[in-house]
Amino acid sequence: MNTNRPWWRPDGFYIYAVLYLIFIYLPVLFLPVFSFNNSKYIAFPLKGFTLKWYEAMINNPPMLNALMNSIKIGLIVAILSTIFGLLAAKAVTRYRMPGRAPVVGFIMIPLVIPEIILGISLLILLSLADIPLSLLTVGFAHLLLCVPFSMLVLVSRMEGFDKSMEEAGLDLGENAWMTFWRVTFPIVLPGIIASLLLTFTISFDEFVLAFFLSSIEQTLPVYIWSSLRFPSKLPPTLALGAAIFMASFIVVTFAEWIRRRGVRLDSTSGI
Amino acid sequence: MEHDAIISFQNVSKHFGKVKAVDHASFDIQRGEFFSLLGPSGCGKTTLLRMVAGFEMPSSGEIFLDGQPMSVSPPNRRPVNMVFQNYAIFPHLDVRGNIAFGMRKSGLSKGDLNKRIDEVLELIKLPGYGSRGADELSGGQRQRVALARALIKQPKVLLLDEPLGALDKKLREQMQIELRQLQQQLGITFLFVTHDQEEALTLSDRIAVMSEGQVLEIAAPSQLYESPSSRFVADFIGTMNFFEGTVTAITANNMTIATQVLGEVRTTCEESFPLGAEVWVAIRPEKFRPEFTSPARDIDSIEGRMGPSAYLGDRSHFYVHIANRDDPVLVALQNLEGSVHQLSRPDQPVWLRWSEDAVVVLAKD
Amino acid sequence: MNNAVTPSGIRLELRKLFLKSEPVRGYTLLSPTLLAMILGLAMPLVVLFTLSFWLQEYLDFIRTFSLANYVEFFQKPIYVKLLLKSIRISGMVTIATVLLAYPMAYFIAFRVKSNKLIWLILITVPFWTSYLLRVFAWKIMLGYNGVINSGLKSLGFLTEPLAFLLYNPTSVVITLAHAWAAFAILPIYVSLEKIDRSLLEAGRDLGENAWMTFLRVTLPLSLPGVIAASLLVFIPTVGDYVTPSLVGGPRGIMIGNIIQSMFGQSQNWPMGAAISVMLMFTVAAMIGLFLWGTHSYRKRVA
Amino acid sequence: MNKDQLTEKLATGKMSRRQFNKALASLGATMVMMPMGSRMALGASGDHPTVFTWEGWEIPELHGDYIAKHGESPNFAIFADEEEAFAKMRAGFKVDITQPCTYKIPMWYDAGIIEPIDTSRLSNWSDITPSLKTIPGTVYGGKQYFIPTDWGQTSVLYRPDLAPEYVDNESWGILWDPKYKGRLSMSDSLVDGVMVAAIYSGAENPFDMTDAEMAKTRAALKEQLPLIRFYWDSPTEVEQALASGELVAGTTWNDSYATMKSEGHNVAYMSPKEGAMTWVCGFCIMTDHDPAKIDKIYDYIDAYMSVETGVYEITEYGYGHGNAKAFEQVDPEVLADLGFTSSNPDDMLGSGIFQVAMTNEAALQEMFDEVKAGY
Repeated sequence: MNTNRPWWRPDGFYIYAVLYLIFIYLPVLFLPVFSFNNSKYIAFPLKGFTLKWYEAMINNPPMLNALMNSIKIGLIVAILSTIFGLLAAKAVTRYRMPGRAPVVGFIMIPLVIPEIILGISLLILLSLADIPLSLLTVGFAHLLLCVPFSMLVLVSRMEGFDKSMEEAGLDLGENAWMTFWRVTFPIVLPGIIASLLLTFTISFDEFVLAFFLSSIEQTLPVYIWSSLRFPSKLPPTLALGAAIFMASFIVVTFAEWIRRRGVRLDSTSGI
Repeated sequence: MEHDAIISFQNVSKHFGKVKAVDHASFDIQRGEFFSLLGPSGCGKTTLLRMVAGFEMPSSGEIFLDGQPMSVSPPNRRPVNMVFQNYAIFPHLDVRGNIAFGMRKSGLSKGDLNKRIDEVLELIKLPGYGSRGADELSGGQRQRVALARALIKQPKVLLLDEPLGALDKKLREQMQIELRQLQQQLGITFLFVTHDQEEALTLSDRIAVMSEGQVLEIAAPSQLYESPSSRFVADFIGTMNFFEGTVTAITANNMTIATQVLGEVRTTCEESFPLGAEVWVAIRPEKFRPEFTSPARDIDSIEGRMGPSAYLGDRSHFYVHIANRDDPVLVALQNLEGSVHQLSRPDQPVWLRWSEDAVVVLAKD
Repeated sequence: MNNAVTPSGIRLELRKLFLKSEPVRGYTLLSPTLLAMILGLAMPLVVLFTLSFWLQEYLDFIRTFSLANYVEFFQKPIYVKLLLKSIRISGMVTIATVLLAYPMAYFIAFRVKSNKLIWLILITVPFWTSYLLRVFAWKIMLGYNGVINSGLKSLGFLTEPLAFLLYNPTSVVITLAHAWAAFAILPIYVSLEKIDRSLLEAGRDLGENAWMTFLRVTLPLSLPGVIAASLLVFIPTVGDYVTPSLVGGPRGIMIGNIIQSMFGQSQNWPMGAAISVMLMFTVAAMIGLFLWGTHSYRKRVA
Repeated sequence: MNKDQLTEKLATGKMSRRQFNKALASLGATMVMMPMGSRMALGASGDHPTVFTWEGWEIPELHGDYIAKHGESPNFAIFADEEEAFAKMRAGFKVDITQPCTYKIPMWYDAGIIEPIDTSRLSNWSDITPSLKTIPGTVYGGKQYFIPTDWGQTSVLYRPDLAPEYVDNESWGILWDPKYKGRLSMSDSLVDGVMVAAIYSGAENPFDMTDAEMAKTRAALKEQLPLIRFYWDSPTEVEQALASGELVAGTTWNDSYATMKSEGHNVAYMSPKEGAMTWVCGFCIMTDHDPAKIDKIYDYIDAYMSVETGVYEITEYGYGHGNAKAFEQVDPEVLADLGFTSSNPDDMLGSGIFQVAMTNEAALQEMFDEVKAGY
């Protein structure tokens, strides 16, 4: 396929990709723009440059605390739900199991059940079990929500990845765990990365469950949602959003720079 | 269990739900043998192989590998290695990485391991291919890498699951020779699964013919071909002409069978059939000698008419119509002197002759 | 002789069982996931179903079995109408999102050679800013004095801002299609990525043009990803209520808003539960239909 | 191994699985420990009560006396609206203090989740504006179940430059003016939304309507629906839209006026001839509070009732405060800028319609949902 096409003569796909990136970035790029705007209100025309929203953001410990909470929960949930999803995906794609379809259906239920019901019922469950609300309970709820996402992504990767690869790993003397680590893991790595990205994004952005299952520690969406009551709190939040956005961008660029300096890390693994 | 058996199947069965994939298999494979499992697809040969590898567990019975029962051994603890049908080359590793995969716990130093890999690459005739990626290899090369990856482990038994099925004919024949040489050179027991009878005959020391989960016969290729023990085996290995008959006389060394088509057929008697038994008389196509003049004696011969023929290069196939028989009899002839044209005139009368020891008698059930 | 009762014998038997039985191995792998799900889901489901057969009287539940909520669901036109509206909107969102995402996923899978990870992250980064902020961002884009209106105005195409850009079902579709973009691209990418390149080349060798190769090889092989993507977008958006209430305008409510208000302002949890049950069944039925349809498509192509 | 080495080794692929596993394990351990660490950093410890309140009402400036006495703030859990808060508590969430508004008190009382408050334990009780102490639905059997601390108005915020004819004719009617089709907004709630329609349609007591009045309210809502740009969920939305000119008028709380004015926007806050609505919020003590924390519970409420808190709330948030003395401390000019027409809170409170509990909220909500769905 035409891999050697010079960048100044892009083909349709390349043009499409750029347009698509514009579509997903354009609205988000207004966050930084308005985070420097000297007005509480997000509206044109711009009123002049200011850094005061960033100052307000830095001097807003509850918001930063909420941000940290969300990052923590997001990372833990992403890793755990990807592990759970991977185990489950392997089980249902690799073994002949009676009751496979109902089990899969059961795991998918969090996708169909309205979040407010999941939130309220989990809260009832927790108060029956006398478990106090904390970030852990939020994390558990997010885990329930994320596992189906993770599993769906990974099942679609595992299906059609040849089972004999894993058998070859076993056959060559590795136990199940090492076979997983040395064969399955690298081959499903694109799926794992996609799952990590997705589940982190879900958890990081989830509001309803986090509201019902958090106590005195908030996550960022809960903080932002409740702080909309005060318009003056929006611009610092905007500054935070812009900062997250720019920071992720810098991290990604930096990571890419590191990678380019290093040797060809994984030329054949598909990622 | 015989003394030198490397693998011993004892009453091994495997069920998938109601399907009996393998039904009470009991036999031994000797150390150093090239042993083939042959049968049509779905006969259970791959399941049997996978049970040796440990990917499937017998529903009942036990497999002994070098005297050890295998029912508690996972695949990674068995002294066997497998060449998979589709080779299962790890896509994320290069050739060297694939070959080195199983050597993690070998205790070899890095240098020694590299030397071993180079040796094996030499063995499979791919020196200098170590840094190729899996997607940069041809089918034959993948097959060699899969072989090397298994052989470097120095298994007690090498399992091969139709490894040549995906190759074209020429490459397949070349690989057959190489495989045979490799096996003799290394002295490792090969357990080879195939549905290609010619391949099995070419390669094997012994062949187990399987059908519908059952092992029908285990024998050396020549015995399997020359004196099969059942109609299925006779039919599956090569081609065979079958005629119905009844045993009419038995002497110490000879048996006479009356057939409607061939008349009285005499044969050397190896297996004992009772007088009056209904049997199949089977004669291989190449055992017929066509003649175009009426023979002196009418015993051990039959008159027919030439039907269609097929030129196959090294040999030709002729279909001969015989009275009292709907299907023509198949006759194969080496194209020794290019005398094909003379034979292939349609409707020409022809007499087919055979010798006594060409006749195989099979029980009719 | 029977050593099955000694501890080591029992271990041996268990081990035999483990190796022998695929269901045992499968469920062992599934057990952590299943355990978490049973812990966290069985209860909500029981609560949900039980509630849906109760009735609410001011602050108390009438705990006798009753089908009244379900009868009301079908008797009052509002519920079915909103359910259908929600399905229509999230169906449109799903189609738009998946159609837009496919070429992008294809691009990353087949055209990007060395830095795919970067592309994947590049696609998810916009979604690490808060959802609410992104909704505000869309309001900036589509709003009265927003980017599009201001742009068109300054170019002289408009004298009065276009009001129809925001606060209607279309803006809900646009906002949701944007919000769920990553959820469509990633699964499709994952399934495209595993397609053996030689198959595509084989397709070309057989004399098919690029488009036919796509239709007959690539698309069927990537179908699991497309299915996953469709489900990942469709299911969560059916029940969404935040987006419609923020950008949908006065008529923008969907079934999720009703459920929300049943558990909040209306203080009628049993009715809310009954609506949720109906929503779940409808969605499950649609998924079943969808999977059945794609399955038979796959069979036909294969 | 430090972080740079880690990245370097990962990038060059030189890291062994064992090292990687070790790094992963330590990362995991760190993350599991992190929530505990940050909680300690917050300084909220187990012996403080938990206050369930609105975002923005938990800041230290609003309970200075408590911090002075106990060295740190109590614990806060945040809600965005009282319905969600109520649902959360009904499902089992236990807190010590809540901060709802008056119209929710009867329901919470009926639900048995709030308990009587011993006003003699509150040193600032005598300074509370008298008319706030007797709001219907907050006193049962002579016992105070609610301490009023915050109040404000719900009225129409509008752009006089875009709707000049309403400057001298302030009326809820602007929200039904077809001239401004698509440029109007109302709160997406019963008390600040549907009640407006009830007032506009002439209900005698909007909070306790007859069936005929309900029907008229419904008709008013239906009439208004095509004129509405959106129903707002948060003041931020409506203020944004008023600032950009997208909206001409919308219902808001009076602090929106103060904020927008201070930003230099041309807005005016109505005193509608039909009467503005007055809301009052304050504190309840929950029945399942931790008995061991009762002293601190009273300390917190008392601190919030103080003059200092009042002044801060009036000047910074633009809301009224329950402590009458607080108004005396604020410059009348500042008060006027904030939209307070008088320095005597009783004057303002008397002119408005007090928001009290609505009878049959469920039916009202159902009606509102149906109207929004097009029925």
